[in-house]
Amino acid sequence: MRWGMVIDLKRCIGCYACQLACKAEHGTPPGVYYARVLKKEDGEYPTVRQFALPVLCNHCEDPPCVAACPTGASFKWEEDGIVDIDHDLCVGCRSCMMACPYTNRYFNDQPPHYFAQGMTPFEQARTERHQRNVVMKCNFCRDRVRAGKLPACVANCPTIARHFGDLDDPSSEISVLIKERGGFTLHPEAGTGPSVYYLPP
Amino acid sequence: MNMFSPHPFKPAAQEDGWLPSSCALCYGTCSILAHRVDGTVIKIEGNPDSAVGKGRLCGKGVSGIMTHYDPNRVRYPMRRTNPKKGLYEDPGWKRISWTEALDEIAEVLRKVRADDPRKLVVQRTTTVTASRVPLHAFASAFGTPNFSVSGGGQHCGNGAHLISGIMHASWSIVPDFEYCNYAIFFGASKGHSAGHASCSNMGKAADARVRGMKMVVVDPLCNFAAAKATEWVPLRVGTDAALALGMCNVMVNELGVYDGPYLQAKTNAPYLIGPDKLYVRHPQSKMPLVWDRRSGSARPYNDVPAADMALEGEFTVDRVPCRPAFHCLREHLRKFSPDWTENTSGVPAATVRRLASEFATEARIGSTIVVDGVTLPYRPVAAIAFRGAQGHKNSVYNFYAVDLLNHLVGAADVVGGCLGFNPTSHGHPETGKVRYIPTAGPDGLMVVGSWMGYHYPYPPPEPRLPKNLGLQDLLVIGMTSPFLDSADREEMWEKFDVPYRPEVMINFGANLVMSIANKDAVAESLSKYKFIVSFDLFLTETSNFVDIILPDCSYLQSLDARSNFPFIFSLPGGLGEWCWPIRQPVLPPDGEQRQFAEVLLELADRVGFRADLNAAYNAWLNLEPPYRLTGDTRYSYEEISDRELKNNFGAERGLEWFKQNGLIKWKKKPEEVYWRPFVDVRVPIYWEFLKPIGDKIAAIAEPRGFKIPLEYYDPLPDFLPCRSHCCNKKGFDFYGFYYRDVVHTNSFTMENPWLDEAARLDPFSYTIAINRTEAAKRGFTDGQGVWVESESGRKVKGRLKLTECIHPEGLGFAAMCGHWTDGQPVAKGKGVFYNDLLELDFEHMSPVNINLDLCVKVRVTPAEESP
Amino acid sequence: MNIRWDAVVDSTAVESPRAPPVLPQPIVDRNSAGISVRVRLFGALAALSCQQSVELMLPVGALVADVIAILGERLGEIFSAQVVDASGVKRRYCRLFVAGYPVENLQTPLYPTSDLTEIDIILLIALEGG
Amino acid sequence: MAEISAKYEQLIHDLRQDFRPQREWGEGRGLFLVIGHFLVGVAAGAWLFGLLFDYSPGLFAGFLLAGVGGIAHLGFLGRPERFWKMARHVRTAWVARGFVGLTLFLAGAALYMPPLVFRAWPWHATSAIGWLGWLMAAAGMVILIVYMGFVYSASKGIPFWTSSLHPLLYMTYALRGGAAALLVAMAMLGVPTEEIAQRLITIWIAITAFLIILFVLEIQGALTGGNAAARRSAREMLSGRFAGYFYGGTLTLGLLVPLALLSGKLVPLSVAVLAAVGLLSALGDFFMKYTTIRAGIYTPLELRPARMR
Repeated sequence: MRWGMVIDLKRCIGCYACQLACKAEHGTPPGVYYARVLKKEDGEYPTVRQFALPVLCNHCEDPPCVAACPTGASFKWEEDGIVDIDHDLCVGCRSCMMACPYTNRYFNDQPPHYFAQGMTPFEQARTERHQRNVVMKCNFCRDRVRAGKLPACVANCPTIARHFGDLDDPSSEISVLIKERGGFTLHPEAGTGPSVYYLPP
Repeated sequence: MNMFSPHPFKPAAQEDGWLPSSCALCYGTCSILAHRVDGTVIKIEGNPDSAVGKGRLCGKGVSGIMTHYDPNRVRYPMRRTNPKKGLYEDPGWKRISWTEALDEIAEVLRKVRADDPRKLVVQRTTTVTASRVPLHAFASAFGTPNFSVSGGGQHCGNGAHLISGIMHASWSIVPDFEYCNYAIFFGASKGHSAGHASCSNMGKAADARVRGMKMVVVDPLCNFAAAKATEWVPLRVGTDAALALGMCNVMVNELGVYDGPYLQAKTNAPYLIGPDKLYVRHPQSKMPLVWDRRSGSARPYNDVPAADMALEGEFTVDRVPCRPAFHCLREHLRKFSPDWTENTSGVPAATVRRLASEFATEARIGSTIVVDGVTLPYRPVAAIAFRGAQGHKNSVYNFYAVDLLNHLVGAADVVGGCLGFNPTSHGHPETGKVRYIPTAGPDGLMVVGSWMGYHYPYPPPEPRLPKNLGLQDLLVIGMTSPFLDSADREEMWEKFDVPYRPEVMINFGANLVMSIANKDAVAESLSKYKFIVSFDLFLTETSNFVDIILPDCSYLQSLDARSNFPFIFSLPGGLGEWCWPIRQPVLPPDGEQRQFAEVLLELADRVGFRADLNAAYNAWLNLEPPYRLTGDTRYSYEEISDRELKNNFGAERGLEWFKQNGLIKWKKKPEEVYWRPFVDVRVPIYWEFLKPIGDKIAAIAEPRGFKIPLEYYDPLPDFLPCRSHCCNKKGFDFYGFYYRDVVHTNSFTMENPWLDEAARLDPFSYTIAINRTEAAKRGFTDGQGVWVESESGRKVKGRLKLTECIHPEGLGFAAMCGHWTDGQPVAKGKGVFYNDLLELDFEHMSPVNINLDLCVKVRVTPAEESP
Repeated sequence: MNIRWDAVVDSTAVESPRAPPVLPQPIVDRNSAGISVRVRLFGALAALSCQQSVELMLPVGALVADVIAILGERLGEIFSAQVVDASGVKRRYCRLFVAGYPVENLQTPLYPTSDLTEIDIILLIALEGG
Repeated sequence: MAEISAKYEQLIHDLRQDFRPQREWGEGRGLFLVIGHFLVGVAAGAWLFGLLFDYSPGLFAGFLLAGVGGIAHLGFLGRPERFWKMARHVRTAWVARGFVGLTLFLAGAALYMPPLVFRAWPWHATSAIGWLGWLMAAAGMVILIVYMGFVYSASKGIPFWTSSLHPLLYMTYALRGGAAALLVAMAMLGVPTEEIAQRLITIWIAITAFLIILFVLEIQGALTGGNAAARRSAREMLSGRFAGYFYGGTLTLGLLVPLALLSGKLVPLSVAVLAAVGLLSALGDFFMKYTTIRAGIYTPLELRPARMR
C-alpha cells in the first residue's frame, strides 16, 4: 500500500483552490504552505505558453529528508508510504529543508495568526495547535485519508485535476492514469522516487 | 454527517455539524457546507449534493472563513462626527445605538419620500446576489427609480448581458462544454477563472479539455483561459469586433458557409429591408415582410413556411426596392477583408482565414445528434465573449459581432453550441414553479423568459425625455448607468431638465470610489449627497463619504432563500440539474451586527410604507395566494423567505425543510437546455430596431445640444475605435487594460489575508504585466516600480512583471486593487488601482449601452523608488 | 439527415406536467349588477393618489384595461404613462395582480364576485446589472 | 516581531523567484549555526594538532572552542530544549553523527584533560579513565572533522553543496583551522621551540595550498556542472550578493595577507605575526564557510519542457 497523487496539468488552471483549501483544512500559520501553486511560462511571444505547477510534499519512496533528520522526527509510515513529521521530536535544525529536492518544507517561526490584532476564533481552533519553531509539511491529509476521505486539495479541486490512490495497485485510477497519460515526476534525477506524479499539460 | 443543528445560535457543548449554505465571496454563490464545531466554523467545503459547484470551491470560497472572522469587521452602528466629506477626510466615527441610527435614517427617509422619493438613490454591490431582491423591493416600495449597482454593468454587463439577453435569452453565454468541439473565446475566461457559475464551469471546461475540445483564445494577455487554450491569438486591445467581423466575412463571402435553415426559421435574416435600413412592413398588419419563394411575393413572416423564405435577392415591394436582412449583412461584411482585419487587430490575415474555416468546418452545419432520446440539432462550435471584448466604447458591436459567428452557423442553444445560462425552465415537476420560457415579442423577435430586472433587453422601451438620474430612460439600451457619478452628469441633468437631484443614498456593500472609474469623479458626486447610509462589513474608501455606517452580517450569519435564482445568472448552463439552494446563518451576529434585509424591513415600518414593501415583495418574488404578504403586516425576513419557498416548492418545503436539506434539485430536460428548436422565436442578426431608437434619442437629445453619434446605432455591426485607438500622443505607446484575477472579487477580497497571500505569491496579481521585449527596449527590469500615466494625466504606481505572455502593445492589470483605507489593513497598499486611470463621462462610454470604455492609452515611466 | 429548423419547432414539448395556475376562475356571482374592485396603488404610484386604495364599480364584462383607463382619467397622464406604453400595452416593470394573481395582458376580463376583487399595482425597479 | 514579519515578507518574495535562496542556515539566528560549525571544526583541528605536537594548550583551545561551538549550535536550534534527541538517528543522519561526535569529544576531553592540569586529580591522564577519555575525544575529533562536509553534501535540495569534494573541503577547513588555532595559542602562551613553529607554519601553508586547489575545483565544478542552481550559487559568491565577504574576507584576510606576512618581506617573522596569521586564517575560513552556506540556492521546481510535449 503506497498512497500517491496524480496532478493533471491539462485540467489544472492554477486557481489556487488547492493551496487555499489546504490552508483552510490545516489552519497552517503564515509562511507555511503544505500545497502551493507555481506559475511558469514556456516559450517566447507569441508562441508562448503559461502553465501552473501545483507542488506539495512528494512523499518519496526514498526520502532524503528522513535520512537527514537527526531525531527521526521526519519519518515514513511503512503501512502507507506517507512521509510525516512527529513534531514532538523535531528540534528545528532544518536539515530536512536542505535535504528536500522539492523545497516543500517550511519552518514555522511565524505567530499563529494573520491579522495584526491576533488570533481569530478559527485560528484559536486550528492554527494555535501547531507547534512553533519546528518544520512543517504536507502529510497527504493522513487523518482525512484514514477516515476514508480524500486529501483536502484533492477533494476540493474545481477542475478535478488531482487524483489520489494506491501506487502499488496497478489497477488503481492513478496507476492507470500514469501509465496511459505518460505521468512523470519532478526531478527524477534526484532518485527519490516521488509519490506525486504529473500528467502533461 | 450531521447536517443540522436545531439551535444554530446556541451551539451545544461538543457540537459538531456540517450546515448547508451558500458562499458569497463572489456572485457565483456556490453551495457550501460549513463545518461548525462548538460554535466556531473551522472549515468550509463545497456541498457535493448541489449542482452549483458540485462540492468543490474556488480559492475564494474556501477562504471565506477569514473574511468572516476578520477583526476589522464593523461591529456597531457608527455616525460621522466630521461634517466635511472628502477622499482623505477622516469621518471621525462615533459609535451609536441602533435606535439612534434608525431614528435618524427614518427621519431623513420620511422627509425625502414626502418631498420627492426619486431623490433617494439605492445602490448595491454585485458581489452579494442576496442583496438584489431586498434592495429592489425597498426602492420600488419607496418609489424611486434610481438604482445603481456601482461598477456592476459598467464593467461587465451592459454589452455582455444585453446581447446575451437579446440573442440567447440569458445573462451570459458559455460553450456547451459537454459537446462543444471548437470554442473561440474573445476576452472571456469562462470556465478558467472568475465569473458566473465560475466554479462549476471550471470543472466542465476541464472535462471538455480532456475530451479534446479545441479552444482558441483571443486576448491581449495569455493567462487563465488563454493559458489552457490550444491556441492563443493575441490581438490589439479593444479590436475584438474587427477580428470577429473578419471571420464572419470569410465564412459568408469566401467560404459561403452558413446555416440557411437556421437563419430562415430562427432569425430575422429573411426579413425584407428597405433603403431606409428598416423592415418593409405589411401595410395593414405592420408585420415585417419576407420574400416567399414559392408564391414569388412578399408576405408577412408569420404567413410563410421558413423553408420558402428568401435569404438573398433584390426584390421590389410596392415599388420599394428591398433585400433580405441576410443579404444586407453579407454585403456589409465584405468590407472586413482579412487584410483589413490584420491592419486593425494585428491578427495575421492567414490566421483570420484559418480560424474562420476551422470554425465553419467544425460547426457541422445540418447535423443532428440524439441526447437522452431526443433528436436535436448538433453544432459543436461556440464563440464566447465577456468583459474583455465588450468593455469598450464599441461595446455593442464588439459583442454582437462575436455572437454573429454562432448565429451564422446555427450554433445557438443547440447541442455543442453557444449556450445561454438556462434561458428556459419548465419548472419543478411537482409544482411547475419556477417556470419561464422565451416568447416571441414585437416582429417575432425573442423576449427573455426570465431576467434580473424589468428592463428587458428586447424590446427596448421608447426613449423619452429622461426622468431617471441614470438617463437610461433616454439611452434605453443601457441597463446600468454611469451618469449618477460621471463628471458630466450635472451638465446632462441640466440639458434634459431633470427636475430633481440625488440627495440621499442607501448603499449596500459597494465601494463606489474604487468600483467605477477614477476616484475624483466619484468623490465629487458622493460629496454632493446630503445623507448617505451604508451597510458594510468593512470600512472602505467610500465610507469617508458616509454619514451612518450600519454593521452588516456576513454570509455565514445571513439568510437568503434564493441563492442561485434567477437561474439565468449563476446556475451552471448545459445539461445537469436544476438546483435551488438557500443560504442560512451558521453563526450568530458579532457585536451589534444585523442582516441588512431585516433592517430594511424595520426602516419601512418606521418610515411607514410596510404595505408598499409587502406589495413589492409579492411582485418581486411572484408570491401567489395563499403565500402573498398582506396589508402592512410586519413579516420578518425569515417569514418572507419561508413564504417564497413554500410558494415555489409546496407547503411541506418551507424554510425549515430547506435549512435541513440545503437545497432542492431536479433533472434538466434536453428540451430545456437545448430549447431553441422547441420555442418559436427569432433573434436579430440584423438589429433593425437599433436605428429608430437612435433617431428617437437624437430627436430628443440634439435639440438640447447633446450630440448622439448615430454610426453606433446602425443595424449592422462595425468596428468603431476606442478613444485609446485614436490617441497618438508621443510616448503613450501602451494600451492599459485590466482583467479579473482568479483569487479576487471586485475590490472586496484583498482584505482576506489568505487570498492576499495567494495573490502576493502569484507573479501577476499585484503587478503590471508588460511584454518582456518591449520592457527591455525601454530598460525596464522585472519588479521595477513605474508610474503609469493616462493621456489626461491620471497616474497610478505599480511594479512591473516582465512576461512573454502579453501583446507588445498591452499593459495588463489584475483586479481592482490598490486600497488605501485604514479600515482594511490587509488590503491596504496591495496591487494597483487601475480604475483610477479611467475617465468617467459620455465621451468615454458606449453611446448605445453607456458601458464604460475600460482601455486607456498610457505612458510608462520609471518611479523613483519601487512601491 | 439535414434537420429543418422549422420542422422541429414543437411548442407542445415545452408543456410541463403542471403549468402554474394563471388567473383561476373565481366563483362568478351571476345575479350581480356589476363588478366592484378595490385597486391598491403602491410605491411611486401611491404618491399619485391621495388615498392608497381606490374602489370602483364596473359593468359586467369589464376588462382590466378598463380599470387602468378609469384610473388614468382620475389620476392623469402621469399615471397612465407609467403603467402603459404608447400602444396601450402594460409596461413590463409595472406589475399588476388581480385577486393575488399576476396579469400581463390588460385585455384579461374581470368577473363579478360576491365580494370585492382586489387589484394591486406597483412599479418595480427596471434596471439591474452585474 | 518586526524581524519575524520581515522574514515573512522575504519568504513571500523568495517563493515567487525561480531560484530561491536558502535562508534558514546563515540568516538571523541561523548565523549561530555557521559560528557553531566553524568553531567545532577548528576545535577538532586544534585537538588533532595538539596531540600531534603534544601541545596541551592546543587541546585546551580545542575543548574550549568545541564547548562554545556546541552552545552556538543550541542557539540555532528551533527547539534547543530537545537537543539530546539528536542522537536518535545516527544510522542515517550526519547531523546526528556530528552531535554524537561532539558529545564524545567534549565528554572525552573532560575526562582526559583535567589530570594534565591538576596534580591532585582523582585519576591520572595515563590511567584507564584517562585513556578512555583520550579515546573518546580522539573518536569524537575524527567524527567532527569528517561529518561536517557530509551534512552539506547530503543536502539534496542545494546543488551547490552536493559536490563530492565538499566533505574533503570541510576536512581541510578543520585542519587549517586547527593549525591556525595552534599558531594563536603558541603566540599567546609562548612558542615551545622555533622548530615546532616552523613545522606548523609549513603545515599551514601546505593545507592552505591544498585548500586553494580544492576550492578552485569546487567552484569550477559548480560553474560547469550544468546545474543551474549551483551555477547561480557560485555566481552569488564570486560576483553576487556575497562577493564582498568572499574577496574581502576569504581571499584578502584569509589568504593574501597571511601569505604576505609569512613571506617576511613586510614584517620580520615574530610571535605577533604568528598570532595574526592564525587569526586571519581562521577569519578567512569563517567567511569561506559563511559565504558557501549563504550562497546555497534550492533546486528550482520546473517541468522539463521535453516532458510536456
